[in-house]
Amino acid sequence: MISKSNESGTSSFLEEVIEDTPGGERIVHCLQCGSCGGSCPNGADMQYTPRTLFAMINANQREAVLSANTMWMCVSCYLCTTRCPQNIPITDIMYALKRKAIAEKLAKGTDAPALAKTFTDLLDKYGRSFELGLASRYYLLNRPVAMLKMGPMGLSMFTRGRMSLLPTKIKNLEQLRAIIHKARELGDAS
Amino acid sequence: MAERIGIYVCHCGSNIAGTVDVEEVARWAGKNIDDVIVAKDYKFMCSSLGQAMIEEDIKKEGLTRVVVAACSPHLHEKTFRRACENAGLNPYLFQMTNLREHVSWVCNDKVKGTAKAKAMVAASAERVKYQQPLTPMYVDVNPATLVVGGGIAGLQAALELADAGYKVYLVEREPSVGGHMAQFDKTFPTLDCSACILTPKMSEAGQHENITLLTYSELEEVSGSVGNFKVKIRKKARYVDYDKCTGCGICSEKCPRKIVDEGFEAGLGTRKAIYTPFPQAVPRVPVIDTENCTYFTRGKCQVCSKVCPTEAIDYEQKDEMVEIEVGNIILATGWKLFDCKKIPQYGYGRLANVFTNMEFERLCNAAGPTNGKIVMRDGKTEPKSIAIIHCVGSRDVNFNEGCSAVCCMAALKLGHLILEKTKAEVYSFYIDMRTNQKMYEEFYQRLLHEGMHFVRGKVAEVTDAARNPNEQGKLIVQCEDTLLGKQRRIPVDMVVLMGAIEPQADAKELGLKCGISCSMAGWYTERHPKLDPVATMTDGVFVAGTCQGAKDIPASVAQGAAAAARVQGMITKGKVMIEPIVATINEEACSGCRICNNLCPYNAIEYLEDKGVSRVITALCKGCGTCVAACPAGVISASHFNNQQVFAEIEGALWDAIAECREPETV
Amino acid sequence: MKYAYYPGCSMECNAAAYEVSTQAVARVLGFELAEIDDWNCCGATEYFSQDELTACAVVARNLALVDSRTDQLVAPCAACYLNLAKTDKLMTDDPEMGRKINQALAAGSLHYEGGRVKVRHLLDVIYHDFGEEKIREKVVRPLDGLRVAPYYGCQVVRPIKGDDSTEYPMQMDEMFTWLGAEVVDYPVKAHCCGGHMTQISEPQAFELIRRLLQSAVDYEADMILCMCPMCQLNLDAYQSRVNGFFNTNFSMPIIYFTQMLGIAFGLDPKELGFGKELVAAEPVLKAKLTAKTTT
Amino acid sequence: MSDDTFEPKIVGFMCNWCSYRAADLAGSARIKYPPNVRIIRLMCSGRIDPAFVLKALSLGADGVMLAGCHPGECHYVDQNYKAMRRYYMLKHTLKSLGIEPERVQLVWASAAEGQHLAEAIEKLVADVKKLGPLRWPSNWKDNEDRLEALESIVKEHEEALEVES
Ligand SMILES: Cc1cc2nc3c(=O)[nH]c(=O)nc-3n(C[C@H](O)[C@H](O)[C@H](O)COP(=O)(O)OP(=O)(O)OC[C@H]3O[C@@H](n4cnc5c(N)ncnc54)[C@H](O)[C@@H]3O)c2cc1C
Ligand SMILES: Cc1cc2nc3c(=O)[nH]c(=O)nc-3n(C[C@H](O)[C@H](O)[C@H](O)COP(=O)(O)OP(=O)(O)OC[C@H]3O[C@@H](n4cnc5c(N)ncnc54)[C@H](O)[C@@H]3O)c2cc1C
Ligand code: SF4
Ligand code: SF4
Ligand code: SF4
Ligand code: SF4
Ligand code: SF4
Ligand code: SF4
Ligand code: SF4
Ligand code: SF4
Repeated sequence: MISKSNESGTSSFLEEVIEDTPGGERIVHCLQCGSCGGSCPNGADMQYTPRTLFAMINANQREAVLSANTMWMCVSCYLCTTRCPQNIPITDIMYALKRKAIAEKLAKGTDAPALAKTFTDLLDKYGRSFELGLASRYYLLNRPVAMLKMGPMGLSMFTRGRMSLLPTKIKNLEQLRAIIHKARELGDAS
Repeated sequence: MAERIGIYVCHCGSNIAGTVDVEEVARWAGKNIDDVIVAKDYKFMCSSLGQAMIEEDIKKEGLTRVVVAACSPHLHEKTFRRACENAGLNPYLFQMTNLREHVSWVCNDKVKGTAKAKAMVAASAERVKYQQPLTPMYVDVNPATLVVGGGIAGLQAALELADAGYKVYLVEREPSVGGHMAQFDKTFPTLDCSACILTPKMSEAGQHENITLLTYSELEEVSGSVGNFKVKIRKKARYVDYDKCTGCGICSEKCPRKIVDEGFEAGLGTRKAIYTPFPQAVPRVPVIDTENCTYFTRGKCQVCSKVCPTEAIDYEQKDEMVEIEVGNIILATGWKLFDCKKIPQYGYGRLANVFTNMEFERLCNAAGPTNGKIVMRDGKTEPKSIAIIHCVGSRDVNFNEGCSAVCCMAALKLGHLILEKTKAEVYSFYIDMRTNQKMYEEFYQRLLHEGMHFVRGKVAEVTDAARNPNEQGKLIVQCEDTLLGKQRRIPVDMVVLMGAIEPQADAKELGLKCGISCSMAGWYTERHPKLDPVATMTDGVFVAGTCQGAKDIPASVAQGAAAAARVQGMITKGKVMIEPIVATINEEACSGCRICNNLCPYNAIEYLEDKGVSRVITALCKGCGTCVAACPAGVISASHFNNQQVFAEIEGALWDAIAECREPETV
Repeated sequence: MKYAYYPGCSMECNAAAYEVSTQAVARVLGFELAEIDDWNCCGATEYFSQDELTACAVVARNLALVDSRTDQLVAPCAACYLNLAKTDKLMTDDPEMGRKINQALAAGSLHYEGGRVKVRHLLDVIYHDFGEEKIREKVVRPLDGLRVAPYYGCQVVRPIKGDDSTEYPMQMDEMFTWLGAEVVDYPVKAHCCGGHMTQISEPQAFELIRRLLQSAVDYEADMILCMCPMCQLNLDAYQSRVNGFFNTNFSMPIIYFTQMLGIAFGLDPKELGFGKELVAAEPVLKAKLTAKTTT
Repeated sequence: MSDDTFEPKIVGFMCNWCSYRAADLAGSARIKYPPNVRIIRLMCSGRIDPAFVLKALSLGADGVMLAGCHPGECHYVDQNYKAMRRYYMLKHTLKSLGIEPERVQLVWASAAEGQHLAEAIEKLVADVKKLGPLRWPSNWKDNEDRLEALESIVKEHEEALEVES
């Protein structure tokens, strides 16, 4: 159903998405069957279902796509992907759209990018994730009210020894950082 | 004496001329290839004017060899051979170059395309010089025909031929003919009663003086070729004497062993261990299912033999091999249903009230297990709502990429039957509504009018996991209604899966026995998808009905009739030409090493003990050429593909490489 | 038998019960899990939503650190398993990507050849490498009478297809019938637990959690067995919040499958990390598994 | 000749029933592939004499494609197995002659596999492009004798091979 159309005349968004997703070229085979949106555990809360998003990508509606909540509602359950009758890597396309939305600062009305950022910052710092640190820093920075609600649960976790106060660090942090640094550099170059 | 070659390069409108400079190719060939007397290009070589041009040149210019550079020899080799023959030139002195399928259609670059075309024309021209006049063999066509598969397509083909006065053997592997159509209650779009229109054909086939019915039988082996096939058929033991049995049915009635009928009744009904699949079966002679018969499994019972009034039961019966000779074969082996368990999220086999389309056909059938009452799996509750799911296993690259062509209509038919027989709400979940034959769209309109609900969206899952009280105890169909762009959950009592129409599991194997191939999807490949839909690449083998691709009953019947017409054409003509392409051994030079002897797949090579040499039995040889390539003494020669011809062809194909090598590097 | 082992961050603390029970079960079955020296976090899903190349490089560091004498890497966490397996697959299937990742690794003097290590989830290892006979052999306390609901989640069964169904996986189901338990065949066993939604948008996450708990209750399960720290956390730690949000009263213990394997093998609940779950399993175990010990 | 202008000349031997029809299908489906392969039709891949391959190479071909029906689907029962064995033997011969065996490739393509055949052609052309021109021998006339000698080597191998079965 999707054919390459390019209303604005600039480089097509469809081509970009294909470029950014392994196996993304399958997207042009979408039947608009809705199996993806029907399968999605959060489908009911998506502004646009995945298939609608694909039609919008095809229509080159770049900004509308990247500011949609769809990919932030995606929990990576892969149900849509394994059920898609056209083998379209839907979940991976969601990841590609997330990256694009973050890079272009179009992610709206979601804390997900902030969470992701907090998480990766911690990882870069310690080499391990740190749940208490993650929870507190993320909530303090982004959702102070929710932090209060988290309280009792955090406490029960803590009393059962399931939350540590101190982060674990890996030994060779230098090495990890060098790798991360190089990867970012390579990523920026391309 | 040098040969006089004529070369004809075809434009095929713009098909070839678009990517190959045909005029240049003709000009070049005329100038550069030795012995070329005429080299022309022409718009459409296969047109009558094109053929006339060749014929005229043969006569006027005294051509002794002809090359036509046009399309695939599989399309028009015969056409041009005939033209040569008309002008008095032996047809085997003609060679065809495939510029269309192998050059212009696969290449974008006119310069490179033209270069490739030149090399291929050169190859043909070099080869044609060494071709030898051959005399095709003509063989008589045996007027008897084998039809494999007794569904509606096979029945139609068999009856057409039999009515025209020719002998037909109809082989069916089930105990009765009828195929899938026998399982339906009504047929779309007119809603005729399936049995009413099918049964007369079945009994006619059963009684026709020209038809030998071989039911409960399978094709074992096919040998020979067009005009004269020899076919071995295995008649599976029925354990009932075909001639003695009167079809009274007492044996089945009295048989104490009852089992679930997974075949005809699609698992919804039962049958006995000795049974005919359904009351109108043709023939009426029952078979014993030895896997379930108590006598065969435990050595006790024999009730059937005691009650049979004609002593027709024969527990000692063995499979029987029948050998028949026929001139042509029609394959009409139909389709099989997709295994709906392969899509677990639809719950078939796990959730009791999920049915397949074929199960549902039996539920609707007045002669079916519920006498046509639509009830849930418990056998009594009438459903209040039913969901019909389209495209189950079709249009899905994980299963069958193609569309099954009939299930949209079948879904509408089932919807109509439900609305007619019950008070249930009916939902159809479709991706696209495909109703594109005569009166089909009208039927869709009728269902819209009758109040069937349509939801556009491929169902994601069928579940019994209720999320709220009104879903409790129901099957919930979850999908995206793509016209609303919203996820929906619709609770229903029953779900019908429109499973895909798939090729038979043994289609490939059977095709191989008859020398024909299948498409990637598994359907038999026709000679030409538009212009020769029932013939195949193997002369004398035809296909009809759904074994060639998913289709409805009208199209299956039309193909059955078309295949019969093609066979009648062969029979009326009386003779067919056999390509004179065979191997011969130069006995003088044969060392008698016997390497070739075991190599031939047709045992066409015999060893003459007295002379100590080998010899090809021409009648058996099919000309594959394997022995030719294997003979260490190089004394076997394949007519029309001998070493000299192939070497010349290689040389021609590489004319430019040879030219480059000849020139010293320094130039 | 010896496997390279990638525990993942959660196992250190939040999922300590999974860690101790995994090690205990390994001892009984007789295999060794040799932890990768100085492994780092797999990046969860978060890294992949930001920068694919860096995410892969971070994961690939772990692959590169796998002892060159082993080619089997076991991960008990579903998310870690997926990230490791996905990275390995990407590096195998897409040489260009593999080259770039190795360029990054080279900055830390490391190298990894796509496909060198076979990344496996713990369930796959126990199910395939030991199998019915060996597991039955070790059972001393059959789980008769206990109704367990195996929960597989998404990341192990779907993205990288193994030999189990992506819709109705059966391997844990089978394993628990070997142990004598009554396995509940409930329809949502491979549906989503909410993943990181709990931290992004609670209403959605709570609804996903509720669906799983409700289905297990509808099918009268005594407990849900899981194979991923994230799933356990969502279903267990958030259960009381879900109850508050929907006004429900779920009280469903969420236990790692290794913990129950340990019980069937006759180990002491204490050795298996019982007691760390927020919804206590003890009452259920007491009620259902009355000292029926066979040897 | 520099690498990017080098257009290898390749001869393709295809059986009448499957691979030649696959090539026809690639055409009817308008699948594009490099125009380097010049196709010669034989009745069966079993007809492919290793001498054909050597002849083609000795005349200046840079590569050769052999194509037939899939094993188990030969129109002539199982002659393609013989083609396969000859192919493996031929590869040894080529190696001993110092010719890269990748220049000669065997593919199975059913009549329905136009796409598959086109891909195989693409691969062969790319592989041969990487290897560069063969130019064996640049002065072809003087080598007629050598060719004959080669043919006899092949025959010997072959004899040993055919006897086995
Ligand atoms: C649910 C459903 C409802 C449908 N309803 C309609 C309808 O209302 N109207 C309509 O026009 N079409 C309908 N169709 C389509 C219809 O079923 C087909 O068009 C029709 O059955 C094709 O007939 P056939 O003879 O080609 O094949 P089949 O009916 O499949 O017959 C093939 C026969 O060959 C036999 N056979 C197979 N292999 C061998 C072998 N190796 N040796 C010997 N015998 C063999 C089989 O046993 C069978 O008897 C429906 C299809 C479905 C799935
Ligand atoms: C835009 C378009 C594109 C199409 N493309 C394709 C395609 O790509 N592939 C495909 O398979 N199908 C295609 N079709 C369908 C295809 O055109 C028909 O299937 C096909 O033409 C039918 O052939 P016919 O012989 O039945 O009828 P026609 O082609 O209509 O031939 C009927 C002939 O009968 C003659 N005739 C009519 N009345 C009389 C009379 N009273 N006395 C004597 N002679 C008479 C007419 O002059 C005519 O020559 C296309 C159709 C359309 C509209
Ligand atoms: S499931 Fe696949 S084909 Fe269907 S609408 Fe979604 S992306 Fe398109
Ligand atoms: S992978 Fe994401 S988009 Fe796809 S079904 Fe799961 S949550 Fe929805
Ligand atoms: S001969 Fe073949 S190529 Fe020429 S016009 Fe006819 S169909 Fe076209
Ligand atoms: S009882 Fe005898 S005659 Fe009657 S149907 Fe059975 S076998 Fe035939
Ligand atoms: S022997 Fe008995 S069980 Fe078997 S078919 Fe006859 S009556 Fe039925
Ligand atoms: S006919 Fe309709 S239901 Fe059947 S496969 Fe085609 S579109 Fe789907
Ligand atoms: S292989 Fe050749 S030489 Fe040997 S027996 Fe056969 S024909 Fe004679
Ligand atoms: S050409 Fe083929 S069929 Fe004929 S004799 Fe030789 S091996 Fe047998």
